[in-house]
Amino acid sequence: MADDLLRDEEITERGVAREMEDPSSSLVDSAEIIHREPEGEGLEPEQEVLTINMGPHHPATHGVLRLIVTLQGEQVIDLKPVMGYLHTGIEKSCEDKSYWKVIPFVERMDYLSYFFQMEAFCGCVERLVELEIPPRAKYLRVLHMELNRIMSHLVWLGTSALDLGAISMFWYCFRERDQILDLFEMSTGQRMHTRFFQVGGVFEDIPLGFEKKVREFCSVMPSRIDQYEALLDRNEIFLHRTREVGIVSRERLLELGVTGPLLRAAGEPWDLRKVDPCLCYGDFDFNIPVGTVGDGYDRYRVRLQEMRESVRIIEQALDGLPEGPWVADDRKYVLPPRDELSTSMESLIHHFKLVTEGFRVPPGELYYAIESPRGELGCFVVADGSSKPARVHFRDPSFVNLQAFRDMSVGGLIADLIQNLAMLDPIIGGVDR
Amino acid sequence: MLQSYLPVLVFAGLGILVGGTFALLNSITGPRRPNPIKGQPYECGLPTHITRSFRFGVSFYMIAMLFILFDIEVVFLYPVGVLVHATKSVFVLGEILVFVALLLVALVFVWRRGALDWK
Amino acid sequence: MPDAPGLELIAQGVEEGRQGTVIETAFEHGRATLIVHPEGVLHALRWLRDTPEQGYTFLSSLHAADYLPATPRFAVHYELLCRDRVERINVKALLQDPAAGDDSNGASPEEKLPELDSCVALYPTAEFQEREAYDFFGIVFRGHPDLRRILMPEDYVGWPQRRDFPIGGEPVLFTHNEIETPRWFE
Amino acid sequence: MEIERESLRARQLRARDLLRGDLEGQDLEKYVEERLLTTTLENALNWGRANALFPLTFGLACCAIEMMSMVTSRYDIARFGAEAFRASPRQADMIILSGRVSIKMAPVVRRVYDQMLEPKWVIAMGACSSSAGMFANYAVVQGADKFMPVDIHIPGCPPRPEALLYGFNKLQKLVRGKPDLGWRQRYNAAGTEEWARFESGKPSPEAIERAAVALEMPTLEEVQRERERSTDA
Repeated sequence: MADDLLRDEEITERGVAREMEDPSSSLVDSAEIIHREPEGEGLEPEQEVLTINMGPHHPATHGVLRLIVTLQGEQVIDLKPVMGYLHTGIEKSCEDKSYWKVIPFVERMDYLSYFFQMEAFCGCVERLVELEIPPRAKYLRVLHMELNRIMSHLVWLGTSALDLGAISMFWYCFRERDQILDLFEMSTGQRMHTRFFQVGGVFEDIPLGFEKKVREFCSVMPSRIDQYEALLDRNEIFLHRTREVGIVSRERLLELGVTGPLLRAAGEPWDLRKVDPCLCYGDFDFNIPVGTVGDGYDRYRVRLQEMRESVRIIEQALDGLPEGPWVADDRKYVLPPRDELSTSMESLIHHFKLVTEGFRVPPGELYYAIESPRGELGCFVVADGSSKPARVHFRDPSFVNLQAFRDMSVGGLIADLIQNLAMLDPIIGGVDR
Repeated sequence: MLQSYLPVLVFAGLGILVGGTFALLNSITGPRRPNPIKGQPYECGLPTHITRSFRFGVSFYMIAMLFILFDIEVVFLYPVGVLVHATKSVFVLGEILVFVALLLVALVFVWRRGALDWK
Repeated sequence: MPDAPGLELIAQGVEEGRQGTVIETAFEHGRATLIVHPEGVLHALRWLRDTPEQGYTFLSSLHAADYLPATPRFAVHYELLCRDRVERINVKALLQDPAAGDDSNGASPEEKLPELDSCVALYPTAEFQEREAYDFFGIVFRGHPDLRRILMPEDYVGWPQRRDFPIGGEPVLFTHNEIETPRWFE
Repeated sequence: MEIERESLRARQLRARDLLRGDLEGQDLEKYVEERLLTTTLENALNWGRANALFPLTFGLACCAIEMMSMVTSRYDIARFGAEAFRASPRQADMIILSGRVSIKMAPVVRRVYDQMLEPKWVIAMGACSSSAGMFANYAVVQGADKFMPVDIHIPGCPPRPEALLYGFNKLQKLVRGKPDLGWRQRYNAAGTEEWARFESGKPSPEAIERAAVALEMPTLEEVQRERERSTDA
């Protein structure tokens, strides 16, 4: 399919001359072209039904999600999400990479919560090989995951407030996001997709000044959240747009498998960090914000409060950060330290085997779920004894939560449809994998 | 008499001049390279079947009428602002308040009848 | 997690309802797996959901996997979760590949696909996930409200995530394979 | 404005067609129109275009988040006059392909590009849109320049906002008509060989000896000879 796409060239004054041909004669969109016979004739004028595409290229769909919306005036009668416009076949690519190299692939699925994807995959593989990671690595993982949760909620708050018209929120939220990315850059070396977790612990210990910087951030962040709330909480337009809109009952949400802030906003206190604590979430005391009505405003309030809780968790993680190794020292799965290579022979052999072929995982399969900013993120790995996973599947929360979008929006107005999609916070990279 | 209209005419002339030059310049110097896709309506990047003869629902018409009604009312308030300052008499203010009160009654009637909320 | 004896009890409970559903139970890495015959999947799921003391009312994930060298080639996994006791159980339905004979990968139109009952009636969350399993592995779910491809283009031929489907893509352009790579002359 | 080798070639071809009278209709009118514009007006126009490029919001994947942070106050593309992200292709001058283009999305990207008005430019941001990056598989188009002309390729996954700004500055130079030469033009290279070709296009023997010795690499002829041997063996 890829090689028969026409290579198009164009004469422009850009200095490079290319001849012009009919650009997309062979590139008809294979997605089903909606054949709409003008069905307006049969109905009276006010039942004028129109089916349009809120298509892949749309400012308010938070990525390349396509919604086929059937409208009657402003009322949404029917809604059909069409996905796959960002499908990158990550799960297939992971199958021919060794466990060591799968981590960068796995991070790029839900590109706003990359630390959670890494933790889901590494946790699953660590349980397959029964490798216990040292306590310092656990604390460092939780520290970075909570920072990532705040960053993910900030990007959500910025873009959804932008959708509802509060454009200045975008600049404030991204100001804090940049601070968090500086912290990531300091400890891991990269702003996004850091590949900081590895099977057996963490890639590198945090530098000296990192703890001080994180404490500064934690002392500043609650006041910044107060600023957001001061901007939005009593903003009449924001309240009218989000109050009593897109309400779905708790039972229906549970039936649809929705998890995360959407479920908690509907009054169901279900958070995997509290209920089934992995890593060292058990050592921290934080509470789970739970809404009552389950409308757009509750979802906004729940996520704001979650940011505050994450700041508390980070402070407790920093206080209780244990000393000691930041990666397991089981040489079958973890690279030996560099200085040992020149002295001991078997660490050289381990190093060589790990680097060339990667570690082998005994046959088995496991499903391991953690709480990502959007809900339950599960990683299912099938190992067939070789050094490459036989199957990697991610249960992405956005993919499952999108099924509730239809119940939220049918019957409402278009403006409510935009608001529901903003408050649902789908990440299309995670939906399409 | 013509004196007082001169600024308005100059202002309108400049406006047309600037607007015209930009539009003209654009059409002259802009490279024109029509292709079959460019003419079709844009619907989020997918081929579309919207026919030209699209009939809007009646509720749009209602909202449009109400908007025009109250928008013209605001237009009337502008010259009054200048007049009140110039004549410094309370009578002009009273007159405009009556005008606004009348339209307020109309607004309350429309609101109570439920024409404002969308159905 | 239901421990090993607990899993055996569950297996017997399912067996009483319908003979021959449970083929085998596996308990490894602290994960209870109930390997079930594809015809008995709905029965097992309904039993696990409706019996009061089980209470597996939440289907967190439904995904398929292709174990090519193994004879029952496909497997559909149902990750069930009991939210009161926070226990997870995995129901695994093994599926033979009817088209094991001919080697065409989904090319022939009347291609025989592995079939299974759809559990959307029991767990509405399975709708998208079953469509994804169909889209990637060609597993047909009988009774699914609208079984179409969800992530691949509608008219895509072949089932991409099967083990025998080539991974595709282009080789990286180096000096030694320069000539073979299409359009290297740019 | 030094003349590019390729564009010189294209202009020679068109001039020959014009002389033979083969050039008519739309091409003729365009040819004449280009000749009419004096270069000073051209420079003024390009200067205006370069400093007011409106990008089209085309966030595909992770690079879109870095593209969004380019608009914020810390990296601030407003300094270069491009913070007005237009949603509709009719009002946009430039499209930033930020993310991986899947085969289902390629016709949509191509259609949106066609519906943009001239003059238009394309930045392929990140490794995924430049060359499908690490996703060499069935689902991703191996590089956006397979189905649309791309002007600037920005490496990185995701590239830092500063890298995007640097790419944007390169695009502005290109729009002004004085593009920085890519590495192929600078070193006169055609494929991926490691030595520079000279004006004549054929690498001089000493250059090849020097490069081969330096890199302990088989020369192009040896590679071809050994390939013939392997094909007929």
